[in-house]
Amino acid sequence: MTPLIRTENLVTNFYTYEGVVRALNGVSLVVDHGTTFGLVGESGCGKSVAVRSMMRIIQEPGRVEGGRVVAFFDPRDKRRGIDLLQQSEAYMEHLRGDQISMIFQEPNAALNPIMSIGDQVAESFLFHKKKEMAAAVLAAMDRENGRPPWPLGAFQRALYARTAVSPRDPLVALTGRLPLVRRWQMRLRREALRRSVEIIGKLGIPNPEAVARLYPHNLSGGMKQRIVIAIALACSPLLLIADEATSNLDVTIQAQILDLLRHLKETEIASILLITHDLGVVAETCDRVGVMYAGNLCEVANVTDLFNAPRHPYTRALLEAVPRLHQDGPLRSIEGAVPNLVNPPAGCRFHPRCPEARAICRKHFPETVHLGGDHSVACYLYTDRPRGEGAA
Amino acid sequence: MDNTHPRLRELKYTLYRIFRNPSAIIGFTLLVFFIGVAVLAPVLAPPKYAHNPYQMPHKGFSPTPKPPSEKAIFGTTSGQYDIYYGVVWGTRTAFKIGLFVVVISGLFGVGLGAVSGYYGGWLDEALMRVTDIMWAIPTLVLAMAIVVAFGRGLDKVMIALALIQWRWYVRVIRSEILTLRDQDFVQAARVMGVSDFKIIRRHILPNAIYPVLIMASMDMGSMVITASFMSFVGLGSPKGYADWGQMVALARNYIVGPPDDPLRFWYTIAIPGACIILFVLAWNLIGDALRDAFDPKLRRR
Amino acid sequence: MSTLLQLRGLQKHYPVRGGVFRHQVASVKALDGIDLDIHRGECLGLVGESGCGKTTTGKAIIRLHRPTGGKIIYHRGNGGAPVDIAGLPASALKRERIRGRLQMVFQDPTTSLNPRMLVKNIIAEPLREQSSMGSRELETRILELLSMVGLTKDHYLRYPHEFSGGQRQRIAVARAIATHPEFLVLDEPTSALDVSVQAQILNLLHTLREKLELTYLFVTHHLLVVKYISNRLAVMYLGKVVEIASTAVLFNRARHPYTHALLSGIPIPDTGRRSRRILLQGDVPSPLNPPTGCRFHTRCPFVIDRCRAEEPVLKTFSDGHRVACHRRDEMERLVRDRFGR
Amino acid sequence: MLTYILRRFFFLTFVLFGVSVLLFGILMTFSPERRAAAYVTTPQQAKDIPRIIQQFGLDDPFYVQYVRWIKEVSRGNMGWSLVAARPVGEAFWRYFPITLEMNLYAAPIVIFLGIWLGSVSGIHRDSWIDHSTRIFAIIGWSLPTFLFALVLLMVFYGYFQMFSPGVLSDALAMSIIDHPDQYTAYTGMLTIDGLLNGRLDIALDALHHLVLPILTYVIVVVALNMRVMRSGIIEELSKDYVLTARAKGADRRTIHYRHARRNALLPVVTVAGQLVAMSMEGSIAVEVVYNRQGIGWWLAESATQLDMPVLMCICLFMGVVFVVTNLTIDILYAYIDPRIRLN
Repeated sequence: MTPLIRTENLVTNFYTYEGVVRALNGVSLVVDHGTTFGLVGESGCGKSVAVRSMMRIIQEPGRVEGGRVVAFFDPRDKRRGIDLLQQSEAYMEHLRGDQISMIFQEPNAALNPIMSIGDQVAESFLFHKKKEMAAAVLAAMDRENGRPPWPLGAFQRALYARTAVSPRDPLVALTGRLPLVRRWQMRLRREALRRSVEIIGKLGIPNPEAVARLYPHNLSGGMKQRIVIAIALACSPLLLIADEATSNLDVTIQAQILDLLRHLKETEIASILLITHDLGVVAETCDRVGVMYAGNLCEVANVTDLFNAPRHPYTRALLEAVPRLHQDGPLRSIEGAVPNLVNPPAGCRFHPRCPEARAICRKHFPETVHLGGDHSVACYLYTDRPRGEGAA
Repeated sequence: MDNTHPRLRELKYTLYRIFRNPSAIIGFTLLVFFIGVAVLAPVLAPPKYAHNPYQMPHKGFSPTPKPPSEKAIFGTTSGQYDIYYGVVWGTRTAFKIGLFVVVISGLFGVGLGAVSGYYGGWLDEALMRVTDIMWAIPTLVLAMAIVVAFGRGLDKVMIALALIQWRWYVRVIRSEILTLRDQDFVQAARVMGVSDFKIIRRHILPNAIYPVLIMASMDMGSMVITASFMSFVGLGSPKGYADWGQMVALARNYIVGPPDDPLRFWYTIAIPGACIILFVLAWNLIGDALRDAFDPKLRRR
Repeated sequence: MSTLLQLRGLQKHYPVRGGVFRHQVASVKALDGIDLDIHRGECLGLVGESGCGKTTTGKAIIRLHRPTGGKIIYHRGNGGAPVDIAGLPASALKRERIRGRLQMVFQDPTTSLNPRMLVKNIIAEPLREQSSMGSRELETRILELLSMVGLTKDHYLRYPHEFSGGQRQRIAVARAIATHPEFLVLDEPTSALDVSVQAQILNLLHTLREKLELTYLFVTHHLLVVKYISNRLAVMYLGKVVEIASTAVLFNRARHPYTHALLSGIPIPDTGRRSRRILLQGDVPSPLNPPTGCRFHTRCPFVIDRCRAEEPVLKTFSDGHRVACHRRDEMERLVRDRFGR
Repeated sequence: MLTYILRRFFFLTFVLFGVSVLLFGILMTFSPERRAAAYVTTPQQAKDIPRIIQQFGLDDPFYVQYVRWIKEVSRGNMGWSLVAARPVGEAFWRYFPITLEMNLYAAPIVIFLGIWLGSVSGIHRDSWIDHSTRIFAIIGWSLPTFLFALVLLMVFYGYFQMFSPGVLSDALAMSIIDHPDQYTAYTGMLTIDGLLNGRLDIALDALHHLVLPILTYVIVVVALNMRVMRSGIIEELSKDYVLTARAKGADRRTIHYRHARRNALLPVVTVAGQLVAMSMEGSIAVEVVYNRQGIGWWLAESATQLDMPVLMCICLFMGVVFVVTNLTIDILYAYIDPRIRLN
């Protein structure tokens, strides 16, 4: 398996009035090429923060303060990793939506209410596919009339020609901003819209031309979620991050969306990083699973291993706390509540609720140990060493 | 967790949030200063006319203002009224105006808005149409019309402003209540058979009152501005009454001095003017700090 | 088993106003004729997707709103004559002491507890309204309630925001059982909570039901939760009940295609059981303008002409299983042939 | 959409009716004798007050008088203005252009400056630029217009001898009054009329006299606009769709201007009504202090001389302005916001 993206000891803090929220406490995970990685945990455990840190879209007052996010996005050399945290913001803008994209939890809020659906999807193309689209427009112009008949047309054609070479050309950027003059891009926009209609149609939305002209409030929740997926998929990314993408949807709609994601995974995108609190969704869609608790990744394993032989006490407790289809006997509950991350417990953050806590658990955070079969766990049941000591 | 009473702990927390903001500190300092002046007015400036302390004493009738001296530390204004005396007692006038207008219009507006927002229906509809009508005319213009109809005087100005300003409170409290009315805890109270009156008093008002407090704080300032402008154009307090607006009006003809010394009479306008601005600023800073402190989005998670 | 509540043709239509003078132009048919019996001592699960009217049903029973039609017949536990509470005014509900007997636990404890009241006062409120207790007596009762839901005296003088989500829901439960109710509407009581806490609350509700001989109407969209806690299930779709059966029967031999779709849509937290889903096309139609005939026909994979024309009624099988579907008798075979489940 | 506009229209006519009843109610608190005095234009008539009361039916029931009054008003007869010494309607058209001129210049400044400052401070939240604009806003908010105008007058006119009060300098004003054949008042607005008459000096002088009033007015009024814009931007930037845009690869510029600002403009549009009210109040203070004979000055003068017909006229006028503004805002809002447009 070749890794697609890897985080190493990712640390993210939020500087709020109440104090520093230590949302991520050194998270290391690997998403491989061609797999679906599930990140599970309860609300506030830092799973959203983790992926947002990976995409570097943490909002104020949060800051990524440590670690590395290594992406292996180079199609020629899959071993060559780039640390995203070291890249410029412009580089990230270029990457987001093109190679990594994201779907959000709340489809009602994820779309701009005063922009038409078509325009919102088209933005993805305008950000990343200007070059290709300008070339297409240029070709179409040449087909229509051999030579541009009037000076404005020639100007327009020249601009398209420059865009087709380099979309960041200063003249293109300038004329693209001036009022009135920027209308030369009309054909580019039309091309982007045409492509968005295409992608909307591809996601199984009936009558995509009409839908592209609508606004978010005209659509139902399930439809909106499809549009959000269309935006994320527009440029065929390598990695799709789905942040609780189905949690707020009804069962039958959730089934539709999960089915769609599974289908896309087979046809369009390399890997999916799926964030959810629903163990059922994980069991059905993921290949590998990471379990998070209070800003730490406690266990990573293949999905069958995790469900059949969970190692970390938290994973075990979690699996016993959810009702099963063939549930007999009462549910086991985890006593206590998720800790406040402004003032997290020292040592292993799960120790106050852990039935197997030992003295050392209260002092130091355990090192992550690799058990056989790609199964890793951070718990003193399997190691004696705290993190930071003896690590290679 | 400490063992103080939870209400005390809440209060402490609220105060902490308010005073985290430097503007609150400046605002409250100014306010404390003004309150001090108002309370101590008889000590700071012993009244000459015991039966009517608000009447500014004046020595002579010369129209030309006199600069600060030992006799009048802030100088005298046109008509030889003592600026120091006027400023000190004017503080009381300002509080009188602000408190009267805000308390009357606040109580009236909140009561009306609460009932109409909670019950809805035709009552709400009718009330909203009446406030729509009230909204159509700017405060100052309507106040002028009312004062002209009722006659001049500071008391009339105060009544006129109170008659107009309630519309703000109705609007603020109503929009709060419309969101609170369908909250689960109000519904829960209804399931328990709590009467409407108790629901409004116990569940709705305590949760809706902060925007009203912010509004009231800002209003304390703006009402004093409006009233002083009315005095300035001659609709408010009579001549010689200790009122900042009135004193600015007395200074009006002296803002430009003789050609060789154009700013000679600066004190006539600067001192009462500064009082008005600082008074209003104090309330606005407090209002601003309250707005930040009570912002539900920034409060606890 | 005696009946506690009988819903007969329960309706709730919300007017939609429009036009220049805001006259009523249409109505949202949130509930359109619900027939349901709730037996004493059971936990009846009410499931369906958002907007199907399950919460509206729950709120109608405890009279949070006044239904626009139909009956809610309440058989009181103390042997009183059955009353129709659908049309009773609020004052009569209080006078007849019905308010305290039918209570509710809301979905999200952060919004269902007044943030400016102490826990003491939150729990005391129903007691003060429904009984006349002295302050000493009140305090003992509140402490008793707190210990019943697993909280202690330490929590007595606190504000809701000082608690975790699970503890808040415990407070809400304590408030609901304060007046010795015999019936509780539980409106998605665990869906705002974390998975690890969900089990605490479910177990608490389970023990309370046995201890206090309560009857529950458990409204939820989460089928595995409802399977864990309910004896019987009613499935709602677009303002109608489409199927009622005991939990075991419903999960094994559902007869309505919508129930089948719901059941197949649940993500199961076990590996190796990736069965084929019944994927429904499109969305739930608007309750403003429900489809003619069977309301499910626009999304049903087994639709026949009769479904479009004629509305099916709830028919009872011998084991008490009730289904509203024209093809109920062949449904098992249809599902097996088409989806291999 | 049409229903929406029609519905607004219906309510606005209702509001206008209500305003007129309210105003007439205020007028009716005067005794018939005092109202009769409003009809007096010559000393002879002053003796015939009872006859005037009789003639104009000033002791008739409320509704009779109201209907009569409305009839007169709709015919354009608003009564007699003591301050202007001419009929109110005629005087109105004399004063109105002065006020309108000032507002025409100030409004775009207020709107664009407010939106610009508000977005800059919202985007760069908690930076020095945000703090300074906030301080500026709260001070602007606390400045009484008339006081600020006086101080500006003292500093600029008194000390620097730069901008004199009034609408024109004396010499120019004389030249206009003396030669009515050389100058035609097309609009009544001096800067525009000056240009139309080819008198650049008049236009420039008038503009010169507008500097201080507009400055005063802008500083005081812009705060509201700014504050609404700022909080709008901050709110919009915290919404999820901004995150979606970032995840698409949008740059800051696109997020701020194409997404957040366009959404944040919606609440700004809704306070436009309040802005209009503020600008009317602002006009009064500015015109009184700078001695510009516009509506505001006329109103203040009439109020001190208890000239009720003028107050009625101006109140009614402001009611109309407010109502028309609101209708425009509603339509504009519906146009900008697809959620309303398409329902």
